[in-house]
Amino acid sequence: MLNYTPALLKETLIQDLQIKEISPIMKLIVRGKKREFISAVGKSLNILLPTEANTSTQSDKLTALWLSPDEWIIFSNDTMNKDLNDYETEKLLQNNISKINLGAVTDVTDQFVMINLKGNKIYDLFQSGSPYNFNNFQNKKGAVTQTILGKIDIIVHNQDKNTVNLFVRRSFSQHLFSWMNDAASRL
Amino acid sequence: MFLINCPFCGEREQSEFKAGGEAHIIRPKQPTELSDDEWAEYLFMRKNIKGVQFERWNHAHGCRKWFNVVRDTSNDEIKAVYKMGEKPPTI
Amino acid sequence: MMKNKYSIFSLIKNAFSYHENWQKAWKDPQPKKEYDVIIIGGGGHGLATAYYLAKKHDLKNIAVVEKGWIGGGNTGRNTTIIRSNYLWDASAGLYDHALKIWENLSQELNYNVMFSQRGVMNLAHNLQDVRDLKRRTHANRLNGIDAVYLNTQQVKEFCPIINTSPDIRYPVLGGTLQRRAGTARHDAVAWGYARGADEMGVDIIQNCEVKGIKRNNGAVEGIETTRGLIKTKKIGVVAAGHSSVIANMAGLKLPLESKPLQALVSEPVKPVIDTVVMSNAVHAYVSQSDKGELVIGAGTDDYVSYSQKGSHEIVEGTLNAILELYPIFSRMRMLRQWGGIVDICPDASPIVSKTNIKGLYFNCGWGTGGFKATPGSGDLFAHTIANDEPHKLNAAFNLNRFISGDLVDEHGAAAVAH
Amino acid sequence: MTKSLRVKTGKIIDETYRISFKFNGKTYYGFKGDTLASALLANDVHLVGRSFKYHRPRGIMTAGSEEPNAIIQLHKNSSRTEPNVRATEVEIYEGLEASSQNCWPSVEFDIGGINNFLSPLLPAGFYYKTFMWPASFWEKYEYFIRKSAGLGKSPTEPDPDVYEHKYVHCDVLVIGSGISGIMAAKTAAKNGLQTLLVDEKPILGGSTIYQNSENFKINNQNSGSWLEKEINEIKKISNLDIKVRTSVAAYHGYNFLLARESLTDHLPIEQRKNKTRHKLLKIRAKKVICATGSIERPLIFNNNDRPGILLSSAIKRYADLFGVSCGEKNVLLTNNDSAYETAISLIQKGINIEAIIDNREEVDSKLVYEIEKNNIKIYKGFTVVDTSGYKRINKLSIMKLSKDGQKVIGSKINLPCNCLGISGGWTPAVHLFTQSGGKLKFREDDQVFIPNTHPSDQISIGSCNGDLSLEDILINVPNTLKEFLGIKKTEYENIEVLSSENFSKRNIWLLPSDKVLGKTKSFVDYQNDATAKDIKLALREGFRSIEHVKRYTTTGMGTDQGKLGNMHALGIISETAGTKMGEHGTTTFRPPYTPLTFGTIVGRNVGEYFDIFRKTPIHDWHVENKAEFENVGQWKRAWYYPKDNEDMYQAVQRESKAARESAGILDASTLGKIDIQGTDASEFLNRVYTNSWSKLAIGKCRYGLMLNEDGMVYDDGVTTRLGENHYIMTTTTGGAANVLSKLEDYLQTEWPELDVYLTSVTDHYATISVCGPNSRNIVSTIIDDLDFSDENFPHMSFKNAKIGKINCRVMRISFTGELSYEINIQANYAKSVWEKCIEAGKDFNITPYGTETMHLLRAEKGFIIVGQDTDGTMTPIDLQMDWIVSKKKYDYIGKRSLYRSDTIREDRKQLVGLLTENPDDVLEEGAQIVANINKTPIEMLGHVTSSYYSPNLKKSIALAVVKGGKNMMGEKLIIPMENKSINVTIADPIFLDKENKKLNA
Repeated sequence: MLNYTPALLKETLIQDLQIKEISPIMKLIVRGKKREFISAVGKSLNILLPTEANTSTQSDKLTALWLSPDEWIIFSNDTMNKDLNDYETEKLLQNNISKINLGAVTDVTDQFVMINLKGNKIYDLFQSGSPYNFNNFQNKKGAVTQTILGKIDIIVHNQDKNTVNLFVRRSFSQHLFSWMNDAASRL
Repeated sequence: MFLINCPFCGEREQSEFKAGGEAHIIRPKQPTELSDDEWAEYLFMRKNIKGVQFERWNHAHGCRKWFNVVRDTSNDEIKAVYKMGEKPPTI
Repeated sequence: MMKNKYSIFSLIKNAFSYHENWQKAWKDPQPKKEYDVIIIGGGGHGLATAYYLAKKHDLKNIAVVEKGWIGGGNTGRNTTIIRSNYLWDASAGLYDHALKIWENLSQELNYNVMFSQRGVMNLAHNLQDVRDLKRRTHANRLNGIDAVYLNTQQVKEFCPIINTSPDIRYPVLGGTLQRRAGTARHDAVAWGYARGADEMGVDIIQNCEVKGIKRNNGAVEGIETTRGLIKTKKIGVVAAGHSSVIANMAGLKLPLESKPLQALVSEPVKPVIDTVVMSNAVHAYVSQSDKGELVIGAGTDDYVSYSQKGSHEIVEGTLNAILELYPIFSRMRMLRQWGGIVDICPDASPIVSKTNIKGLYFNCGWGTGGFKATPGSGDLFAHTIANDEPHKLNAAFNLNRFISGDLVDEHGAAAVAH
Repeated sequence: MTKSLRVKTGKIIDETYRISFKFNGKTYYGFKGDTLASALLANDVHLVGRSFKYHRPRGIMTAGSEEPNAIIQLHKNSSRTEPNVRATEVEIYEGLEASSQNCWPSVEFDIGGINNFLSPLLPAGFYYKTFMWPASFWEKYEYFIRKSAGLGKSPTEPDPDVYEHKYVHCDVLVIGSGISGIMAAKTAAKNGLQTLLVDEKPILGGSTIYQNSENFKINNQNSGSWLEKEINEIKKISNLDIKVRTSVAAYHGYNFLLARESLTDHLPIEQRKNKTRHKLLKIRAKKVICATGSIERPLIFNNNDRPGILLSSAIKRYADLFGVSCGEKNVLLTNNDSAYETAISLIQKGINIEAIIDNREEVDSKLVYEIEKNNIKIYKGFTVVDTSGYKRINKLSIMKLSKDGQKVIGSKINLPCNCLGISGGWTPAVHLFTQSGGKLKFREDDQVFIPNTHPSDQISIGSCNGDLSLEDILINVPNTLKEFLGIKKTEYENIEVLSSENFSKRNIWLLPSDKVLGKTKSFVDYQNDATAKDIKLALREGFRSIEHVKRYTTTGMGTDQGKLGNMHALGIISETAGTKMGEHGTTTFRPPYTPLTFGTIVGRNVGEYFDIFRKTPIHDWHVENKAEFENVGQWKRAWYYPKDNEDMYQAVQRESKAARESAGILDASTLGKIDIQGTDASEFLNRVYTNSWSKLAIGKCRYGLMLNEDGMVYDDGVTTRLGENHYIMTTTTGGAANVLSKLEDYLQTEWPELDVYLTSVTDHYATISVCGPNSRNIVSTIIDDLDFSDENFPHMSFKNAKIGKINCRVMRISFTGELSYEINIQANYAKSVWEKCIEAGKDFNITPYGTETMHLLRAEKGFIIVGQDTDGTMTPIDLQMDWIVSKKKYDYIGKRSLYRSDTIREDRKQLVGLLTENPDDVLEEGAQIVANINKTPIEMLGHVTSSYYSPNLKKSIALAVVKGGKNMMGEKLIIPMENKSINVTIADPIFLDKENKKLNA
């Protein structure tokens, strides 16, 4: 039996801004250009991939974020079992997408760390290190953007008012976490 | 710092992008058929225009897509953006 | 003998007449119909070229045409670092030739260019830096260039204000020092060469923009300018960031991209750093001018631009690195920030070469490091124009290398590009 | 006890709140609201500093950021001390300590003052003309020149304060809170636009807010109180963000601006703890409204720089706002009406005025009449020809101006005076406008440059746009706003305005004197001591362009960037050169508008946040086990693991032996990993690598070499075929990001027809490499049900496997030449797998090793490291890796470049092995290689790229690149070091197990 070590060993609450990693969350990158691709994904997972830029869609089990015209990240709404890393969703898509060459499916569960931020100062925090204009984003539930925060690439998902999911590559996550805490401490 | 209107993600800060130099320099389909001079032309020689230049940019910290930008290099004013493979606008 | 020789005695003499009898440092002539050689570009390199053409090659009918005012381009915008500790033999030969001329230039020109041999230090921040700097130092030593490798302790001793703590993000692992290297007063170089050239009869024509290159079956005939047509059989182009613009007039393409390079100075303070320190890995170049300003070179942006403006990020990134290495400068203030246009070759080495058009010569591609080469570049380019053949010291810097593949890859070899 | 010049209460002074501070060691008192300048003046302190070149005594000249003279050293403490601070901008706080600069031993008695007497020898550019003899002596002269230059002193300790950045996106940015700015901000905000209003001063209202005169009325209230009401209203508007003490430093293209918000500089030190000192606002505004006002012009006459000589508007501001009188014997010198406004304020405050000297002959102006009513002597058509008083003005001489204003006539009149206010009219503050790329036009009638054309979406309003009268402002601003904001009406329609000044002005750039110019010192740039005669000298010597004159005379190069003097310099140039003003253009105003501390610009990107710090999932284990780390790009990689105070050499020798003799383990997680899928994946690899991929069987691994189009080696790594259309590529650690973006570039732009998708999985998989004769025994114990036999699992192949219930991939590949397995496991399980390997390896003395040992082991085997053994000038042929270069393939990245006349040369530098004559001599990496040290110049054949003492071969080994080395096997060469020469022999770069017995063991 292997021990499971998430990227961030602690969660923090600073100036009523809560910063915590949620894991394990299954994450897949799906790529495809063909018309049938989107419908095939839809059929297999009954979630319609968002085709409008900077948006997301959601089913009871999954959330899909638009990353580019031929790239999406799909992640599980709930945490998975730490002791297993075969994911049903991935298998389904491999059979219905990869195997018949409709597109590509790649497991990135540990490539990205999902950090959940809660509180009314989230965007003040972002403003201290991101060039992105969050003015409309923050009032738009489900909005998605890829940008830079503290010099690090991030994907941000407006989950709900004062709640966002932030995705960052694992090797950057501890640095970003420390940076966010430092920034939060001065909001 | 410019604002660049990514044809896929919309208007973003320049810092999210990477410049890719002069556009429409197509890699020769049959390099081995070329003389050293012709190959050097593709490899190194550039118009390096002062004025309206067609160039490549990549939304490196966003959708990672390459696209074309029409920019006046004498004052950095961006006149148009268009996707790879699209016909260049007439400026 | 200069008609208007400068010295402490001439100063005293003129003091009695309230300095009302000083003569023009250079005239302001109307362009003639024809010249033997026309130099396009009145920066340091162009003026030096004209000076040496007149002085060493006994050509007298020479003009320098400048679209603005002399020395107003990169000559007057750079951070004035002068060194010759380059990796490749060809580069070392070229830059050390220049350095040798620098060492006596004030006397040669009778104009104080304030060449200050305060030493230039290059820092290493990772193991590959260390390998590269050692490699360069060994090569320099065998090429007769005074460069030594310093360990961290020695770096600290030579420049005590550098933060050499092992705990910083990119600790200083060592460095190289060239003691003969240093800085000079940039404007003085342009003005000194202009005065010297003028003295020998060179016409320095300002506010004269070149609009076209007249050619006839593969040879140049003259230039179209905002002040009319000027005939000539030989044209030396020394237009730095605008080289491609001139080349396009002659139907040539060059392996160049013109990019914004920024620099800045702090407010003046009493002497705090008495050498030049360069760090490629974290990108920070700093020295202190005689006026007391910290002179800081930032990097280039990665896009072509002639706007003489760069992005703020570049400046921010540079000051970032400055504070990493010199935390004591945090409360120093940026007084002035500006941009220049640098013409960069794929191999970060210059072009001092003939072209396939008879009588058309180019001196360009100096990128971010041209100032240091000014006297040598002028001397060798003059030789190339006068003899229609390169001097052995600039033979390697021909245009043909981009075809044959015989590049002089200075940044590939991780040598400092500045 | 110095006498107090505090008069009737100033507008922003809280007299109930007394503050003590020190200047040049002496304690003084001021009130809350005072600036250091106002407090010093109130204490009758006028001598504040010394000038740059002549060390002349200087005092306070202005009341704002344009101050050239009163710049001081703030704070004593070596980490907080700050040079060149403007006394006019410092708000005093309890315990403030400041001192004069550029003077020794003291500002009262300064040795440097001797320069003033040497000044005949120090004209503009004197240093270009001398210090040349003897040659080589410049350093010695320079030493003294540098010491006497430089104004203040740099701190000597790190900065205790914290700085931050903030990105701000707004609809409208209004710069300046004078009457125009307030009107603009209110209008924009009331029309639903997200608006930001900034002002560099601590209070809103510009110069109108303390306007309290019957001569300036809006809707029958005096303009000051009218504006006050407006300000109280806008403070209530929710979508209007107001920031005071916020100075816009730079206005870049695309309406990107930088502003410094100063948060703690006005607080006592103890109250600054854990607070951010400055915030750098990075503002991106849809629309920008410049309401930056105007700066009063000085007048240029002989000895116009003495302490006690101030701008007339500054005297008014000190009186009205701070309740400070700048002197008892006040004289005003003017060429326009503004000085009379000052006079009226002084009269209101009961401050004595000796006389007003007006360059103008005739003026029909209400203000002038009012002054005459007060029986104050006005000398019309006169000017000041000289002043005296060394440390403070005590007397001035005036004479009548000739009709043409070019000379003075009649007899000299002397007037007592210890404070002279000068007013040369107003210069619109267009600095930010021009920074943004705006072009100016010259307005003849009052000789000002005003905004003309501009690129981004902006307007200039109020006096920075040339609307200098209250009337113009109230009529023009509303109309401009309507058009700019696209709105129907503003609150300021048909408003009633009374504004009494007369705008006649007699502009004389250089006022004449009875002395010849050569004997005068008429300062144009006060801080740098550039005088009118310096400018004329520059012109005489052939410097024609304003930029030349500026550089030759240093006019406008001081810390005030010529905010006061630049116009006069231009004026004097065109007068002397006989050209029209405006033809010369102006000098370019460069950012920042006012100097910005480095700390502010850098924000929090210092210390641990200077750069990103990437960690592998096993990082903590390395730390716990005392690893030393190496920076590789942004990664921290375990370098070696010293045991009980081993040095690096000892540790590496131990680690290397263990790896070869039994087992070693390496964290290779930093290698780049790219997941490649699509029906054209094989074709894609054929195009990017030099070797062929079509025939690679599923489940097999292959090493690949990637070139750039110039034919030089760019990256390398092992790629594994996971399925028909599925590969995983590994790249070098440093190259990972660049390789991916380069490949994406080719896919998107050159080969869009290929059905290929690339996805980075670098962080998803950790890579644990176990190598050595016992590696199989170890790996097989933690991975159950996998057949490790050579038949089933040969070298260069891969298997899917499970550790416990967790899926992973195992590659049998080797970078050390030993039997070796790489486990690719999902990152969050990696630490556990690593620990299991260590556990399982106990009996085999499994030894963790770092990058240094990895480098040594691969060197023994002759494997290259891209970036160490290559430097961007090596082709695969140069590396003697012809075997990996496909002759059959039609094309791949860089192929064509390999056939250029130079790249096919036989005598290029080629990779070889080197053995030293003395096996204990370890060569220095980077050392140069020669054949003959006796002939000069010594020809360098190449250099040592990698070098180690091999514990396994018991000798020193090295890799090197040598000209024609390929055909020099066995030849003897020399490594010339500083102190000795080392003899070496060219050898095969593969030093160990050439037959790969170990790999296939």
